[in-house]
Amino acid sequence: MTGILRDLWRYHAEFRIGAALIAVALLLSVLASFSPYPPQQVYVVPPDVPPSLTYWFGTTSRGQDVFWQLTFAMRNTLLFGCTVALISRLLALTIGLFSGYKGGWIDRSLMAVNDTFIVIPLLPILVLFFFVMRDRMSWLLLALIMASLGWAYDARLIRAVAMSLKAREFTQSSLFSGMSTREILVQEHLPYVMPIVFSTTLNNMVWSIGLEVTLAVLGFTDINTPTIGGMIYWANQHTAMVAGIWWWIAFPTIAVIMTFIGLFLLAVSMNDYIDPRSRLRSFGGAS
Amino acid sequence: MTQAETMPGELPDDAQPILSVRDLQAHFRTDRFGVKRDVKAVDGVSFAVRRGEIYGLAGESSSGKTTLVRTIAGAVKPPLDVVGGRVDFAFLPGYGGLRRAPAAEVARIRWRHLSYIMQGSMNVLNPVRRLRSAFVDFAYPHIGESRKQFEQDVVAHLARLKLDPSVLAAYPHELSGGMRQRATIALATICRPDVILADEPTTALDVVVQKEVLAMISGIRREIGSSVVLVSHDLGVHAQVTDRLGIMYAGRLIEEAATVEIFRNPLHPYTRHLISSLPRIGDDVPRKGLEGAPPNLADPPPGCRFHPRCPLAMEICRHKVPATLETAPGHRIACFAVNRSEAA
Amino acid sequence: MSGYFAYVVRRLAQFVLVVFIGINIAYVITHATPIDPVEQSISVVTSFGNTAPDAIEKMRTSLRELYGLGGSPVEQYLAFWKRILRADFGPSMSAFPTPVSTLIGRALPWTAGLLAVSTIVAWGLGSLLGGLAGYYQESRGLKLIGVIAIGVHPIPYYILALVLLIVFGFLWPVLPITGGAAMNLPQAPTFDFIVSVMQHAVLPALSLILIGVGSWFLGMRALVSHVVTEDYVVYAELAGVRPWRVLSSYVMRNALPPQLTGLAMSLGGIFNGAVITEKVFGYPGVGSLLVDAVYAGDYGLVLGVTTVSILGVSTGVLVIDLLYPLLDPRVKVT
Amino acid sequence: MRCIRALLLVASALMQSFPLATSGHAQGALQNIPRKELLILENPEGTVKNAGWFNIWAINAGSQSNGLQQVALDTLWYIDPESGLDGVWDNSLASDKPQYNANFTEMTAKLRKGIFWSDGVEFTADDVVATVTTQIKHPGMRFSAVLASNVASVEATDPYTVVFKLKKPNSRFHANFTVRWGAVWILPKHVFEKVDDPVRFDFNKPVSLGAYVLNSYDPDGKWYIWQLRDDWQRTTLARYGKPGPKYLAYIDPGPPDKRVIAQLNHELDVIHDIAPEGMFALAKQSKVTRAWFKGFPYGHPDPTLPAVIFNTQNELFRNPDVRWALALLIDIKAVSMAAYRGAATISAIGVPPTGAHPATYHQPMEEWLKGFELDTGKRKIKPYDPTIGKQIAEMLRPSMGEQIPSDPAEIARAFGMGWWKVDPQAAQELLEKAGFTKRGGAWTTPDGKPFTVRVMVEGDLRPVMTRAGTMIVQLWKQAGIDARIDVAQGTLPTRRAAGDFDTFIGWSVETWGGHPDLSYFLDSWHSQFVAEPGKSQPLRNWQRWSSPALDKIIESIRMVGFDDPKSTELGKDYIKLAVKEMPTIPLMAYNVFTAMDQTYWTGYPTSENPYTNPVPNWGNSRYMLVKLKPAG
Repeated sequence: MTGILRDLWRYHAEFRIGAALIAVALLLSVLASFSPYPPQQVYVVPPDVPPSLTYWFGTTSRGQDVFWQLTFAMRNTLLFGCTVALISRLLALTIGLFSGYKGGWIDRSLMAVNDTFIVIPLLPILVLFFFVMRDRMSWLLLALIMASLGWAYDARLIRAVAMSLKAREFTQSSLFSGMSTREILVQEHLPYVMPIVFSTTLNNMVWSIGLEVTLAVLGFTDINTPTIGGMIYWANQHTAMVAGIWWWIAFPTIAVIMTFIGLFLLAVSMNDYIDPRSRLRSFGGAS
Repeated sequence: MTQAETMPGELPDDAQPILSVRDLQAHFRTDRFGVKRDVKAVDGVSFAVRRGEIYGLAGESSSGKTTLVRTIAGAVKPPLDVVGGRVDFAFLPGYGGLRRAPAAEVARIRWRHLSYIMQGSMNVLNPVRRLRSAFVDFAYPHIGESRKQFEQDVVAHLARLKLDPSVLAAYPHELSGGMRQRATIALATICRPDVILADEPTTALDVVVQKEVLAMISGIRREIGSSVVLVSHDLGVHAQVTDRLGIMYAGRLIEEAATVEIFRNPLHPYTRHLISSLPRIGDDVPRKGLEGAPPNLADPPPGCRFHPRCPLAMEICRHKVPATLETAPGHRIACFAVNRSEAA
Repeated sequence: MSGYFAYVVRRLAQFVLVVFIGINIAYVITHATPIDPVEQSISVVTSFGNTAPDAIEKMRTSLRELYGLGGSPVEQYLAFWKRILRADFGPSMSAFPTPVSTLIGRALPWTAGLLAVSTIVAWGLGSLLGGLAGYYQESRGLKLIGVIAIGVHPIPYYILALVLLIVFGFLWPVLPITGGAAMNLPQAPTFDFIVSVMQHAVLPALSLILIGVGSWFLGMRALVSHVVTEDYVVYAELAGVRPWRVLSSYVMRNALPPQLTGLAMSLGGIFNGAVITEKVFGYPGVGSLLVDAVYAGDYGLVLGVTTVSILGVSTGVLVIDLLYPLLDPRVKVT
Repeated sequence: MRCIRALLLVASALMQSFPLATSGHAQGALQNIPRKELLILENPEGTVKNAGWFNIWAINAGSQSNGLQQVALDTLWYIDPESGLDGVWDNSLASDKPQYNANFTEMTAKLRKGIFWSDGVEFTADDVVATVTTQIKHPGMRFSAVLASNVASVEATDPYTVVFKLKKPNSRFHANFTVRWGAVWILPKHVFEKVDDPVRFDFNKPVSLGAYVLNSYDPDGKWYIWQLRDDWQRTTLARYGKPGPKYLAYIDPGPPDKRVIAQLNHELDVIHDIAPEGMFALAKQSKVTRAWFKGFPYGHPDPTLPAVIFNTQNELFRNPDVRWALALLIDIKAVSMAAYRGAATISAIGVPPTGAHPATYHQPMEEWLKGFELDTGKRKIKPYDPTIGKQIAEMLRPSMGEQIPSDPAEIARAFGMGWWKVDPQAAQELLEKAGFTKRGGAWTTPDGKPFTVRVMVEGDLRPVMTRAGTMIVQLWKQAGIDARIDVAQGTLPTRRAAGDFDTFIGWSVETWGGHPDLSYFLDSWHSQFVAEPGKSQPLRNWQRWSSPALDKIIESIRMVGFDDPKSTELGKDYIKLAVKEMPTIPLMAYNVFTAMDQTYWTGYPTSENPYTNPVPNWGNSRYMLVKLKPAG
């Protein structure tokens, strides 16, 4: 594994850039533990100071240091995105594989549920959840809710692959050799769908973090936990954009974009490495 | 290394060949994650195909047969790269290969003069379109006539090949493997090309269908007068249809002769092994297997590439490459054990 | 074709099932709202002292009656379905007595117009450019577009919209930044009105397309770069089939079905998008209607909007699913 | 790459076919209406979802601040939150002040002659009678409850006299027909008598009693345009001259950022409210933008008093000592900074520091406040610090410079006078007195649970209150209380009425502003209106505070006339009681950052010329229209 990473690092520019970007994002979130200020306290530094040597990313109108706020925001947002991705992946995998493998009425009813989740508009549901949960609506809970709403899209993709796998010979031979459904799915089919799982993870994170920002902008999240959306929420509350406090919005935005580009490049380069077809294509040699 | 070889074009009884290949070298070159590899898939191959003949190419898998036909067909894309040599067609003189010819010239001769039946008929047809559209896309631009006329030609061509015109309305996945292969051959021959490159056209077909397909190829040669380069790992196939046969091993042509001659009098130890391992009725002596495996072409053994497995290997085989010499009229061979004079 | 017919019937049955489950879930969730529409209405009757509790109570009772909130939960549920089947969502409670359907009918054309058009344009443009980029992998222009797409598509939509707003509304004020059409223009199919609607749609549509194009572009590019290595593409190229034909009929055509599935799936997100687009650009539509209704506890209206959304999206998915076997003949319709 | 080039060509052709505007005028230009004759105001209700509904007498069905109540409706009297055009009190449809009988069971209103509805029908006493009877008859109408619980009968003794017989004595009954923000608006009898069900009648197009009529409106609820009546002279506003703008547009300009942009582009003359930072940005970037104060703190203080409102039915907050302790932990300077960046007018007592109130209440009570003593259980302290207003001014002076006044009277007017000292020691003593204990830096309640206080805020809808609440939570947390913010968003009205909160930032004190009478809010604080826990609380006394002493004060006020000086004295008694009991912790005036663009119009009300409230959703702001003059 380390060998692969080393090779990727040495010979794959996209991987290098991606890894560097992710490293910066991770570093930022790790730095949160060293913040001199508690994340929720306001007026700990002079407000509205532009980026300078003392305050690298400037300070907010709430008297918070943008840099240190950003470290918390990155940590929470990444954790949020990963949690949603992880849980929804588990759901999508289980349901997709099972539905695709079993077929018949199990498949049809599972897919009916699945399609229902696809067509139901999420926003009113999330907002109503917010109203019911009130201040118990922590980011973790939000992550759980979003995960349980965000698996349908990918479950369908996985189901499609599982259906094609089912038709293959090795499934039949496994079946005849007396493997249980669970064993067949986990041992035989899972490896084939993992690439899809990886590639959908990124999209899922983009989706969940984007939706978190949307909810935050509308004020339907826990505004005290700093997240990227939370920072934008507070910046909005202080009309930072027209007040000229651009650094309050610019740095969180750059951080998000950086993270996503990093993830994307990593996914692309890993995919290149795993997928023999794309490997062949990028072989050098002028013809 | 190869200067001493005789060129097939110089054969006295031969007319100008329709296709001649000289010292062709095609390598898979990779430079990825620090690992530079240079797989010499085709390494100095020369042969010629006469008008109207069926020329067979045989050898184990990964002996370079497919790469050779691909290179001749001009299907050269990275990582495959032509390192040296020429490919000359009678209808495309002076360029030394499709990749050196102007695009307009190539477009002119493709399908009209040179057509290609790719390996694996399962995947060569566009899965989301009906076969008719393949005929239109591939051949219509080459035939200067009305669309209606063209349709009639296609139907007539199919009828000649004993194919029902209804296949035109079918999607590839709706046809059986044999039908699909025959349709592919029909597609490749609709323009009555001078040369047909057919790569493993019978592989993965059952014996009955195989026979039909081979009969079809012979029929086409007879009716249209095309030359055919037929690649197959199955010597039985060659025995049935080819006129002459080249044996390839590890990227090189090691023996070439009339098919009958090869079967009757194989000279190269590898060819002999191939022939002797063919099953014969009433023969229940266990076949003697060949030791070892085909060499890694990224790092081939020096000298004769067959020497690590060769029962007749001599010292010279380990560092010198044997030239391809004509030992008998029309029988060329690259082996020190056979061409003793060279080894001396 | 009889196989296809059976497929259509089964797909229709599934459509009905999905819509039924969806509306039921929406019903349960909207009725779980902790906001009391009557209380919300009463709170709007501000500024008057001396209101005795008994008078307020009287008002509460009469509003409860007016809004049709009487009866047991089962009765309400049955009444709801009776009305739904007659395509009647009842009166809005936060805009009583205006029927929910009137409110939705007024807002929906804006949302459908803006979001459907920009989603489809983004999809088409993204797929086309992505297809070209996957096919002509050496093209610098397309590589550049790829880099931009990678950079743009993860930007949170809200921020992108805000930046567009500031650039084109303030720094270089060439475009209207709010509303669906100019003020004081009658909503009639006049030239002025249409031009004004187009002008007002540029920024919102641009923001949606910019965000959308990126991911479709990347998706299509990845698909195409796999398709181009398929034998049938190589073979067609070898056969001298003209490049444009190879690109359109072989490459794009084979990458299209998965991309189309993606479109069907993404339709569901349209209504989420509507809310934020309408907020940022002050564009009329069902998004703000929805948020308003949620605030007001007007679950009749929430349910109405949700139902329309479920129906719209399911229909979109259904249409695409029915088209799919026609586009990809390999799909077994049995 | 030919195909790419072709594509680009197609794309650019497409772009050109979009009729892109070429000048800034395209942004907000109105068709057929000269900008010079048009005043554009923000409708703070935003987008009106039921745009074609003008029947304001049906509950909540349409918009009110779309110009309807400001320029198309009228009622008997107006009291100005500031000083008014001709005194605070204005007889609008009435020709005189209300006349009560001796025991306040009967009120007579004399009406003006020569006032006409926009359809040419004369306004008479019958309209007033119809307003009352129609609404009593239909309990689903807006003012039904209040009229039904007060009015026994109403009759027009002649076309210009209305006599109300009341169910019980009420010296403030006229308040219902007196505009503060709004009031019981008079409905046109000749229209409504033809309507079967007035609850389901949309009143479109509205027949106007004000100086303007509806010109056009957006069916999507983004804009309303009103036009000056040809016969504007037959309306009550004509007493003050001809209104300046011929056209008024009430629009939804979108979120705060866009309001600022719109005004910088001169496409929005009056912004209702923005965040303080937006106001500062406008003041900095636009020479022509004017706010209530010429410089800092800009905003207009509404006669409304944001406070920390306790749910006094909650066991924890029943004890005044606990409420006082929490008050003494608040650093009002920090709250003022967090909420308003210092641009707040603070108040230590339960009356907003605005309009006539500083002179009536704040200044006379200063001495009493200075002497006020609080028993912490261990000692007596004097918690009042009269210099806090000055301290805020000094704190801001380094960054704001010239803008900060130096005259003490000016400072008091802009920033308020004194507030309570931060006194953690006293707070600790008070909490201990109430049986709370501090263990390891965290407070626990008498029954041993962690002392948790949730502070409910409205969130996005009231940004400034949310910011204040967040600061207060932080201050309480630092003192070892488990304080949490609770963002209620749209659920706030429901939860507020249900008593479903610990504390919230909001107001239960609203006054006339220009008039010293406090009954406007105070009457509803009578314990007779306090609902049982779990039941819905009628308006205003959100703290659900019942006090026999307060009941006595309220009952006395009910028996004194509206303008009687005794009522002011009773008001002071209320203030003293509220200071001792601290049922809510008063914070500051609700400063509204109304920004006025002087590119097209001048003569807006300001602190130098405080003839009315500039906020575009108050009924009173109609007086602004007659003072506006075209600029240049």
